[in-house]
Amino acid sequence: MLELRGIIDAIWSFIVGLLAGLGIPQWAIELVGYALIAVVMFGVVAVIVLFLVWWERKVSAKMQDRLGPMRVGWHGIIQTIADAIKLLQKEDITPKAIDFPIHFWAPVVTFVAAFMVYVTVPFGKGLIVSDLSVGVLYIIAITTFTVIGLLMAGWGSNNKYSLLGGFRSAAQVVSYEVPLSLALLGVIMISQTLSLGTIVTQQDNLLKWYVWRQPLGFLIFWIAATAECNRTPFDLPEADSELVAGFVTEYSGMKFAMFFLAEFVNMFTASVVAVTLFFGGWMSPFGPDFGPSWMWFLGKTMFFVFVLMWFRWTYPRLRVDQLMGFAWKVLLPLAFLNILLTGLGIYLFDGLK
Amino acid sequence: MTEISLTNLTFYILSFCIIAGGIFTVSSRNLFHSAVFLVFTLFSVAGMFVMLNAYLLAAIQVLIYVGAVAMLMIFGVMLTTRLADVRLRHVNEQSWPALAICGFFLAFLVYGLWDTPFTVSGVPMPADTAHALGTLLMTKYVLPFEVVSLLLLAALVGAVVIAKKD
Amino acid sequence: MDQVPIGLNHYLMLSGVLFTVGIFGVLTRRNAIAVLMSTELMFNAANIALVAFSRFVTPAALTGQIVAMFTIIVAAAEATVALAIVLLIYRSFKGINVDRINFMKW
Amino acid sequence: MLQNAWIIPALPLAATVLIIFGTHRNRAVSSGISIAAIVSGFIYAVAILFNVLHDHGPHEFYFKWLDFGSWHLQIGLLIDPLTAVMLLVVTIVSSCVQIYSLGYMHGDPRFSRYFAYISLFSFSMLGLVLSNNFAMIFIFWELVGLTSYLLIGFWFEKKSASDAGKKAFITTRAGDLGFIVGILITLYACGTLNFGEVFTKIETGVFAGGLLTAAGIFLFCGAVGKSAQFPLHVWLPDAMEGPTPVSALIHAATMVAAGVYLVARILTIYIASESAGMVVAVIGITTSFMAASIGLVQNDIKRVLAYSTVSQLGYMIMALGLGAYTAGTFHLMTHAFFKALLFLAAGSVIHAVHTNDMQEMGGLGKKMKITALTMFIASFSIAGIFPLSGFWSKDEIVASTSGHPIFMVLTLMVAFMTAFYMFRLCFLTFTGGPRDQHKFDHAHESPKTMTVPLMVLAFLAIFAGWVGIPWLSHGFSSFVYHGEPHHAAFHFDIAGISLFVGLSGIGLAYLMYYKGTISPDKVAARFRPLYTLLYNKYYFDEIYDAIFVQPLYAICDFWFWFDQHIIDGLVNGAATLTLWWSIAKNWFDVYIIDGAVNGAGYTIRGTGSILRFAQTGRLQNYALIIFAGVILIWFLR
Repeated sequence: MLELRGIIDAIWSFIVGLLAGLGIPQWAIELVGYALIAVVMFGVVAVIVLFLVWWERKVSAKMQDRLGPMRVGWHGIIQTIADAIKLLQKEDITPKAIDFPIHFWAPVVTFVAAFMVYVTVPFGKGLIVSDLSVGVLYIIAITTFTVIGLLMAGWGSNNKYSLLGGFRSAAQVVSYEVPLSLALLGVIMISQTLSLGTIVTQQDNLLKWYVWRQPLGFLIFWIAATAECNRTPFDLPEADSELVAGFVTEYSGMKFAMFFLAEFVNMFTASVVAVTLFFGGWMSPFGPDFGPSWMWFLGKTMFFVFVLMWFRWTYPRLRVDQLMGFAWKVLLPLAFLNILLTGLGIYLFDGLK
Repeated sequence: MTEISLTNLTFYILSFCIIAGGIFTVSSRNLFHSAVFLVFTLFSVAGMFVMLNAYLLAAIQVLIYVGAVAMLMIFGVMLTTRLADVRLRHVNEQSWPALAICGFFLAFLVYGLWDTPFTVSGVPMPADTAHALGTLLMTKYVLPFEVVSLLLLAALVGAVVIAKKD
Repeated sequence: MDQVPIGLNHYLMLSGVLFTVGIFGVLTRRNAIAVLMSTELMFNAANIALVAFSRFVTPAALTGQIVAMFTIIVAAAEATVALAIVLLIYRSFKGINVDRINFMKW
Repeated sequence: MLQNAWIIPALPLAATVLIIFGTHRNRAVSSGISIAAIVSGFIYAVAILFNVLHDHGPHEFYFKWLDFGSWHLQIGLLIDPLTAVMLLVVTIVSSCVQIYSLGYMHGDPRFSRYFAYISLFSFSMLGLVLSNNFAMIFIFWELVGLTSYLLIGFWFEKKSASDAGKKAFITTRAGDLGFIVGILITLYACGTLNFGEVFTKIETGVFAGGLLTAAGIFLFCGAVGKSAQFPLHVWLPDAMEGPTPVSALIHAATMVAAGVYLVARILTIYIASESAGMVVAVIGITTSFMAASIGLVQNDIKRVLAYSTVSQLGYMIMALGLGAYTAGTFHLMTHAFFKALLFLAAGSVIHAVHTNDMQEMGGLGKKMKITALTMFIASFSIAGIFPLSGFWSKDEIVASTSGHPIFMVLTLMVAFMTAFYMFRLCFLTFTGGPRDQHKFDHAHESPKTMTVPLMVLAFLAIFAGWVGIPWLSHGFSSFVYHGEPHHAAFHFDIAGISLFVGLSGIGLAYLMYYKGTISPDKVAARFRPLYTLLYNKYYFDEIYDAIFVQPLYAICDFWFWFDQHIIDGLVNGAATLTLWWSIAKNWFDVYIIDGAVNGAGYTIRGTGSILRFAQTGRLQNYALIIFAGVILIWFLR
């Protein structure tokens, strides 16, 4: 039906043909191709994120029994675009005492790293830029760049609140990355692959979703991912009631917008990973070819984004020591337990796959 | 052979990034800048690994070096340095002799490596090295693997013991 | 640009340059953390060489990649302990300049 | 059914563990658990009684516990009529006392702990009763002693209570030393500790003669300590420092009966060895007479009862010593009920007036009708008035002395004194006018949890003895017996005499303390030396202090002096010698040896002070030199 792969292939061959017809050398064509893909990916994710920002505001409004943005467009649907334009127009205030290069590059690193994940995300049947053989590891690795960005922001602002925010963020993300990676290991052990595309195709109906075999793993992953995104109840790096606004205190205008968008991209990423590894990705629950795959993907992902928003308006924020204690004393042993159980399960029911 | 292959281009760009990043890391006055350049260099090295078909290693490089080691470095910098630290000298008094000796070493190295014909195997690299690496780690190299895991545990405990306040 | 296909020698050269840069840092930087960073550069230089050998000399055996992997892990362990020591030094000496820590003499 | 009798002691043990480790913060749950455990035990004990009524024969269930080469220790159950009766007595009294304690201990800060201890005691006592060998009985024997110690010293903030606990513990330990010696003799002679096997050895004549007599006397030492017989009786009156329900349970009805139980259990030994049996009987009657005479003049209500207990235990021991197995155990059972009742009633009185001194009570019968009524029932029972329980059991004991005129006379005198002091107690407490108006005004009847157990026990104090009515075809004597069941005929003469003696004791008490016809003070004045002797309990505590405690102090002082002067002198002398020798050697060391060593050292230091400038202590200097050296070697290769 509505599979996009065909359309994209058609456009791609048209462009390549056009460029080759113009006598442009092969390497330049490849370069342009990559650039085009990057731009398209960026566009897709950016649109999704703009939608998410609006949605978050609507969801929080619903949960607090108010209306949220209503004025710009139908139920305020283009409010975010208006906001983005406003932010772009605003003056970019750079405080005097900052470490300028660090301060300048921090949002860029965060922003770029957030988007780099999407190289290996299967959006739908065939809709994947590059199905890396180390896809899962790639995602885990790239997401750590976000922290570098936050640390740079914290340091570069030369502000003690920002610095504290940076510290907290680094400690938190590094700590939660350990149970997160270990939780994903369960799925990897069962699926015998690191490639996201293969993992998705293995879960070709509702019963084969890995969440049924990895309930504990999913739980650990989801908690850790919430922490990785710096979302409530783990939003200590930017806890506005404690640290003003954490590492974004000294940012304004476009740079602030980049941090803001990166946060939403990360949120989307967490949901994407959850969906891909545990809930069958773009596979429909009823078999491989039931409805457009990208619709399934988006639907599932949006549900998990909604869960994240739901968390935010449900749970209070943790204390720092509770946060670290929880990661090292609860999640980590549980993750080890999960690996042991998975190994045992594979050993006992070999050929479970 | 007048066409520029994309592989060659990438190699030179990455080499430039690595070496420039390394030099900045070593020479930057601001320690935090050093750390950021270190991250940059390490990331470029990961890119180099991709060029060498070592995808798993590239991912590990990013995960461990960027995600853990560099983070630790930045942490260390943040804990031990203040932004406004004005340092009179960031290098010690032996920098000139050291530069001379290093230059000599580099010249010697380049001289030695420039035209050495290594016996290069023509066998192409297997596409999916991750699987093979995993198998090797669990079979042929299982002892070093276990030793390394023990080492990590020891380092973990050791670091906690050393750094904790009495 | 001369169109020589990129081979083993290129990678080894790159490795050598990076190693030299690293060792220069180790020999000259006064800050202990900077010294540690320089050692990381040296580790990376070695890794590039190892992986390059693995790629070009024994592509099927993967030995170089295995060793590089171990190097990375050991480097991580080393960084952990070394930074712990640096923190300890910072607490005891109120600074982490390497040339101030010269009590092991006479 | 029978082989699962271990459940009875296991229930209170489980209750103890649960209370200590789980529910000790919740008073209601703790006491509930404890009471539920003992009441379930009671129900089970009733079931066992019916089983045993059906089939008397000793039922034994055991398994090996420890192997010591040729012989082994057992853990096992022995169930015969005696066991069944004891189980019933212990569980009934324990249940009543625990329910009573709900009221009596109400508001105590260590309420839960109290119930844990009581349950632990029930476990030990039941285990003791069920044991099938000497080793196991000894273990439970000591556990019983421990719980007794814990409960006497339950209010350990009071120095007198903690002292009494220690006194009880140490005094009974003296008896237990004899007990364990007796056990070892038995083990040496028989090579086994199982009761049945030991008795077989005695019957076949393997275990006989002086060894058997010695074993009997030493084993009896344990009973002397635990049952507070002369001369180790001194701890029991002091043990009244514990909570009154504890006194009723442990120091009147059950634990002190353990000694009697032990003698009954191993009665074969005393029947086989006449002389050992005679020792037992003499000790018993001596204790009985002595304690009864002390009881005449005491003013502390609980002490009167304590001496009464000692006296009645002496009765039982005497009866057993004379071979009257049925009489002794029968009295043990009835005594348990009415003595527990007496103590609980006394506890009720104390609860009401907050004093132990009878001289401060009086006239309480009007205010505490149930307590007074039950107390009078118990007193009539202990005085042996027809047709209450005490009449039947005491009658059998008197009958058992029929071959020994001296014993009979003393027994009747004790009966007279018992009747007298019991009614002295009752009249002083419940009749006449109040002697302390303030306390009288505050007195009130105790709550239901306390009076209901009183009524249950009063019922038993009246009717429990009826199972032993001699002309009953299947009475107590055809159930609990040693050897052949003996159907003692009812001796009208003996019954008449003892009834007359009891009534005359009551009459005297009535005249002295109710009517006031004879003034007690005048009697006391007339027999001043005797009164003083009795009032001071024959000076036993003082004599023990003079004989044992003071000489011990003297010996300790001597050895302390010896230590200080002789041993320390030797040690110090050796030290002084060593010191002088060391000084001499020191001189040699400093000037000769060190001279040589320092000479070498100075040389090396001189060299080092020149060479040390090469050592900058800077890591990077060293690294640079090493690196340069490596390149140099490579280059020159």
